[in-house]
Amino acid sequence: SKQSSDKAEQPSGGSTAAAPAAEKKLVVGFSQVGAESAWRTAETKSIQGEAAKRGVDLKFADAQGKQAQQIQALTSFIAQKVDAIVLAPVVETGWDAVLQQAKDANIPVILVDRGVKVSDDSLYTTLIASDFVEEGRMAAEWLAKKTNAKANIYELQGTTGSAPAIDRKKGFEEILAKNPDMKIVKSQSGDFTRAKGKEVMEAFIKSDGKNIQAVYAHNDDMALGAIQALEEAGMNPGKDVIVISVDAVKAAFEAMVAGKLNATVECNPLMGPLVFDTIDRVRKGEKLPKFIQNKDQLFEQANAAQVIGTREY
Amino acid sequence: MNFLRKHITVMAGVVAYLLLYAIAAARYDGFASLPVFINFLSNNAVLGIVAVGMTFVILSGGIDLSVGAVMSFSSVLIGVLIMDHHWSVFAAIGAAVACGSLLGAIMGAVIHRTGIKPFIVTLAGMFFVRGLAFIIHLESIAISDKAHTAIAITRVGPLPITALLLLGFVAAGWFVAVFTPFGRNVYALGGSEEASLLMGLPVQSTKIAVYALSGFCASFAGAALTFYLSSGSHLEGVGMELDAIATVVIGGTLLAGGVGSVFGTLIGVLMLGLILTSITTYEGMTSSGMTRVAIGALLLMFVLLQKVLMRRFVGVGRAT
Amino acid sequence: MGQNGAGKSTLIKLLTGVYPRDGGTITFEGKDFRPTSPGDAQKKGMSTIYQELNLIPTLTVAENLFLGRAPRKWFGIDWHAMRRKAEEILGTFDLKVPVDQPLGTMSAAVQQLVAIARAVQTEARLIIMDEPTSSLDSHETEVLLGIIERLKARGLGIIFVTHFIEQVYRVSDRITVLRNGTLVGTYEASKLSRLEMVSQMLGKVPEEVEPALHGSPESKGPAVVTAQGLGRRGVEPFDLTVHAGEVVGFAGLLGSGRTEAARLLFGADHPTRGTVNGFQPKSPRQAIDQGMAFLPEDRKADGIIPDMSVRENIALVVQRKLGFTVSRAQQEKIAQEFVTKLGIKTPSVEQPVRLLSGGNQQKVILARWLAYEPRFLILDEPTRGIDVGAKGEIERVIHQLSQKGLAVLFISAALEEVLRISHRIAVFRDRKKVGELSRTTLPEVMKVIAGEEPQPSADASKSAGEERNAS
Amino acid sequence: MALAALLVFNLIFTPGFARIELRDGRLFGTVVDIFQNGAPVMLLAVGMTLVIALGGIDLSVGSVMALSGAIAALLMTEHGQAVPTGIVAALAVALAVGALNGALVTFAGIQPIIVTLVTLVMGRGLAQTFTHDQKISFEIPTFEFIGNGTVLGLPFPALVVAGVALCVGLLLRKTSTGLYIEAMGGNPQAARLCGVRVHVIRILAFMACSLCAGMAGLIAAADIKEADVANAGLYLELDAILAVVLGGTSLTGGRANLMGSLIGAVFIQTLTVMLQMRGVITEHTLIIKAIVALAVCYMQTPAFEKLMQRVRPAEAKA
Ligand SMILES: Nc1ncnc2c1ncn2[C@@H]1O[C@H](COP(=O)(O)OP(=O)(O)OP(=O)(O)O)[C@@H](O)[C@H]1O
Ligand SMILES: Nc1ncnc2c1ncn2[C@@H]1O[C@H](COP(=O)(O)OP(=O)(O)OP(=O)(O)O)[C@@H](O)[C@H]1O
Ligand SMILES: [Mg+2]
Ligand SMILES: [Mg+2]
Repeated sequence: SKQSSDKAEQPSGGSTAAAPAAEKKLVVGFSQVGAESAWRTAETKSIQGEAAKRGVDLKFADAQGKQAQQIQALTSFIAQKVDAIVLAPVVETGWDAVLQQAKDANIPVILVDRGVKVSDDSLYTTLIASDFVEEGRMAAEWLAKKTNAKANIYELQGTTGSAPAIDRKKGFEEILAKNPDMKIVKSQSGDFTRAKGKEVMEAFIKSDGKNIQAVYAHNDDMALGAIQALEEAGMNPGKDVIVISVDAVKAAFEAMVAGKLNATVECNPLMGPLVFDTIDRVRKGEKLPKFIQNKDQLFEQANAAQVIGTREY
Repeated sequence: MNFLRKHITVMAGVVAYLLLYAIAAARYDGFASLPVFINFLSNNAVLGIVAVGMTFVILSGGIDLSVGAVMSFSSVLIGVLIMDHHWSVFAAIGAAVACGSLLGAIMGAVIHRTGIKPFIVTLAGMFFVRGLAFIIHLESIAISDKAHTAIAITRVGPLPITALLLLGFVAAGWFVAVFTPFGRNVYALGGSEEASLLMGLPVQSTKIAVYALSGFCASFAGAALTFYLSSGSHLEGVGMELDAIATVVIGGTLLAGGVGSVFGTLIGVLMLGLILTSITTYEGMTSSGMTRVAIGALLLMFVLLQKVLMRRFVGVGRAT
Repeated sequence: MGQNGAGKSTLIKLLTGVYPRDGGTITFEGKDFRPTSPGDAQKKGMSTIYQELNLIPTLTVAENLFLGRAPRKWFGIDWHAMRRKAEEILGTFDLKVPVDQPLGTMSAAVQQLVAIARAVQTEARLIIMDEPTSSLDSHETEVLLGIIERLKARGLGIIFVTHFIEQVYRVSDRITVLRNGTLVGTYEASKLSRLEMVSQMLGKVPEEVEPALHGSPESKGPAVVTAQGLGRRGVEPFDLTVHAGEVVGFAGLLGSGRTEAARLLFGADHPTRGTVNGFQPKSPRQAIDQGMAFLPEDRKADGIIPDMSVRENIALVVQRKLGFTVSRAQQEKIAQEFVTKLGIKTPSVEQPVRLLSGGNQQKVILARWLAYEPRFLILDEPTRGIDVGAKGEIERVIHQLSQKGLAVLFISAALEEVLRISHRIAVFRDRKKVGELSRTTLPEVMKVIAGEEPQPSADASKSAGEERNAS
Repeated sequence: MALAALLVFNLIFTPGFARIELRDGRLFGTVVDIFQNGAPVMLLAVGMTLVIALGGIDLSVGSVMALSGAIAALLMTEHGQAVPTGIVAALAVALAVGALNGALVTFAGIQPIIVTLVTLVMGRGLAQTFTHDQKISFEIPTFEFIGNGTVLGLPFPALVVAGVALCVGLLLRKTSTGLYIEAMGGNPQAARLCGVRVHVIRILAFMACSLCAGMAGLIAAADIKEADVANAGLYLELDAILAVVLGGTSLTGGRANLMGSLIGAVFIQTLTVMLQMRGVITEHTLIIKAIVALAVCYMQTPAFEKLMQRVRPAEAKA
């Protein structure tokens, strides 16, 4: 961008290079949703850690789950003339005006982990994210294979109306539509929390008992709660009841190693390196695709033990 | 002096606000500029408009927990009407505001007819309206409509449309509170419902009207939200009721009813804006936890400062 | 007329649509009258001053006068005109108060006058007044009675409820007596003798009301309360000593500072200077620990706990003596004892106090303090809203207790009453204690109150009093 | 009565609702779940009853829950402290927050809703700061007992609730402090003139409420073997207030109906579980909750009584 073009930045190829102290530091504004889950905190930590490593001056703003506060943060980043903005949007809609301001000020905006719906996609530079629908599909496909496409499934949804909840359900149901013997018997919101996941699972157990063959949770926290509920009811999660979830946080690996969780689809929060690499590419004037997929993969009990050591979150 | 005495809470609020503003301006570069100040207005316009309605409810001795839900509901409804049913912007807003006012009026009528506490009725209202909003449309909905966008980017002088709406609501609210019989009846109702009844004031209609007014403001805030975000959103209203109540009370309105002012509420809005902006964006806190602690601490500082100023200037009265 | 709890206020509330009625008809101006609400009754020409002050304490005096019918300009309420008119109207009551101050900051008397002014200036054909004079002093009462006579002359009907027999005979043409919720009869005032009326009210021939009780106590006890230089903004520092077994009265005009002085003694307000018994009073709690008790002037705001039962209201203070654990049986016993002793009219001691009639609420608060057996009792307008029978009863109780060594401070707007009960009278004028008188007469007190003749300074008169008592 | 109606409905229409069996020496069944999962809200409701009876309100309870859970978990995991130490420290911090609430209301004269809103924001913030925004999981059987254990087959949390409710009930009905609390709620001016130590009592009430919240926080954390600072107790203040008001305690203060508050809390939990068991979708859950809550409150009003009086004679004739 123009205000810093006279002071050329050291092109940093990877995570090793740091900007020389004499140069003007790169200033990046990062607007985060909040700290509602372990996954989210890991994402924040990753970006903050990477910034520190590279000597980037990171302005962090926690929106506490409110879009209005994110917009407020963005307008003030723009007013402070940062070099780039990283935005993890609370919701998909409603970004036109403020992104237009950023564009007018010539500040590149990198979206992370969730897209936005805008009338003109030149308003943001690129999106680095996982595909929630794909995660749902992966979970369902794995479950189909595991159960020979025959299962009574109980679903623990994320927060009602939230994008991951809607998309992970959507992707999952897409695959189910092709497998008539797999059906979701009951589906309730567990608000993405362990406590609610446990409570809802307890209710399922009391009403349907032995009928429960598989549990699909929209995140690991709820799955862990459900596992606890199953155990307390004297059932055997991981064996009598197949449990699969999304996120792949460390605790999920522990549960897999213990044989209680069957599989988890990764939704990788460690975006730091990729984000700053992308910013560097932008500043070098590279043309970027609109979507950079953050690679997701599915982990099951078999490979859990190997991976667990490398998990930081 | 007499003027100062009469409006002591608001004046103390203004002084405390100016003090904190001065501190922030000294601390952060570029804080003391018109655009930043205008941002306070436009960024908090939605909350502010809701709070104006809430001011009347609290003045009347009631409370309305449904405002956040009504606000979200209205924004989603506007989105659905414009995007899925191709209504014109004004028709959509009109319909949403009519629905919001009606919901408010129903809650008011239930409160009056059954004698159930406003807290419960409006809490139930909150659940109900939120459920309703999900039923209309599960996800938040983006609005891309020429006329809508045209309004959204309208500016009058330096003021964006949302800021303008906020100022308009505050001015209108102030006028209604001070110069109309309805406004005075609201104060009387909050001062003593029993006495209002014995004095022959229209208690029933005032009560219903107060909640309808709150619904009106909340649903209009929903419209303002669509201008601000170009979308109808389920999430923005969550927890807003407490913010709105806090705004009103910080502005010097007594939760017990009968005492307070709409202008005070504007101070409350500006104050919250100042705190949030300075902490979440200028201070550059690195942890969410510290951000919350700082917000709380600043809020407390403001309220304490307000109290100290009041004691300084008037001394404490007979009442404890 | 009728005793406390006879049903006067209830009847009025039925008349004006506050309560729904079970049966019967009301004919007003020859037509069937069925008000749906007090507002409706007002619109139909029946204006009422209810017994418990029913105004909005948080609004200004002017607004309370004009609420619902404020003067308007093209854009809305005309505040200037309202203020001006308010001052004008209150002027006819000889009342000079800042009309843009909240009503709640005014004394009970001012509030009462505002309520009257509000009712009188409507276009009503019938005005109902439930004990309007109970908190007025003689001058204010005089003004009000004058206004009633003027209204009468204009052809308005007036229903006037009071416990003051003099006043009834001053203004009434006919007198209706109620007893125990039933009608005893309606009589031409000129044909009903006072004694007859009182016996109709009580249902029996009354015992002789005791003659003047004043005079120095037979044996003067030690000083129970000694205040020195006690004062705060709005009350000039004053000295006061009350001895065991002595009744000291406070006399003065409306707003002369009697209530404020009493509150300082009790620690209800923090004095900025001076001491009571060597301490600077900090809280009522401290005062109570020293054996003081205080019956406040405004029973609704400072006295009753409306939702609590009669038992709990009475037990509230004495519980300190009964200990940390509550025994319901013990509370009940005490409450029952005072219900009988003071003749509190209530279906049971478990009745919420707010459902009692005004006078009976007052007795409950008195019972609360008597149960505590204090050494020093401050009574601020204790007889407000209490019927003749009960008034005599209360006076007798005070007299008895003082003979047993209780020190009493007695405040009342009715001078005769102060004179009858007190051994010594402290006079207040313009928020200042201006003198102390013993064995005095009505005209003498009036003179000091009015400040008509140069009187000795407070200190001088006090020491004079001391000497006389010592001899 | 409403609770009874709801129970009858469940017995008939929700399969497995009333089944209680003994497994591994503990009772097992939906009703047990209700008491176990409802324990935190019940505790909050007990504490809240005190504060509301006094004419106040405490919005900070949810944050205090998060804070106490976090502190106990931190001490027991990262600092290797013994379980009792962790519990005592967590409760002490809860008490401190309550004292702060009470002191600010009393001495600074700030309205309770504002004071506790501030502690609501700050309390969770502090918890997040202490834990560096992380969830803290643990495997400490003695501590988990608080959330999961059973005594004679009964869930331990329910016993805690019973114990606390008994204490508070005795306080309210059998001690002078209870009398003073209600007096203060009914008419603070008059209470002061009667020598009630309004300051002390107000502070104590806020402390008691926070203590209850602290206990609720420990139970909630122990139950899921994790201190979840971001979500523990979130929005639970509204549930607690709802329980209290459903139970018949007026928000304007003056009267405490402790039993009612408990029933209110059980009622809320029963309704939630019922909707979960029946698999009602969330959108509808909200609406059903709204209507049921209103209906229950309506049944308690005089207006409803009058209606019933009109209906009954008609029935008798028929
Ligand atoms: N419907 C009713 N049934 C039974 N008792 C009632 C009813 N309505 C009122 N009362 C009782 O009748 C009594 C009459 O009270 P009211 O206030 O009318 O007395 P009052 O004559 O105005 O007395 P005071 O001189 O003390 O003001 C009260 O004790 C009240 O509780
Ligand atoms: N006529 C008046 N003019 C102005 N202010 C008044 C008047 N009467 C009362 N007040 C106000 O009412 C307040 C109460 O005074 P206070 O209660 O000490 O008087 P009091 O001698 O007890 O009289 P009373 O109880 O008969 O009203 C004072 O602060 C005063 O400002
Ligand atoms: Mg009466
Ligand atoms: Mg007085």
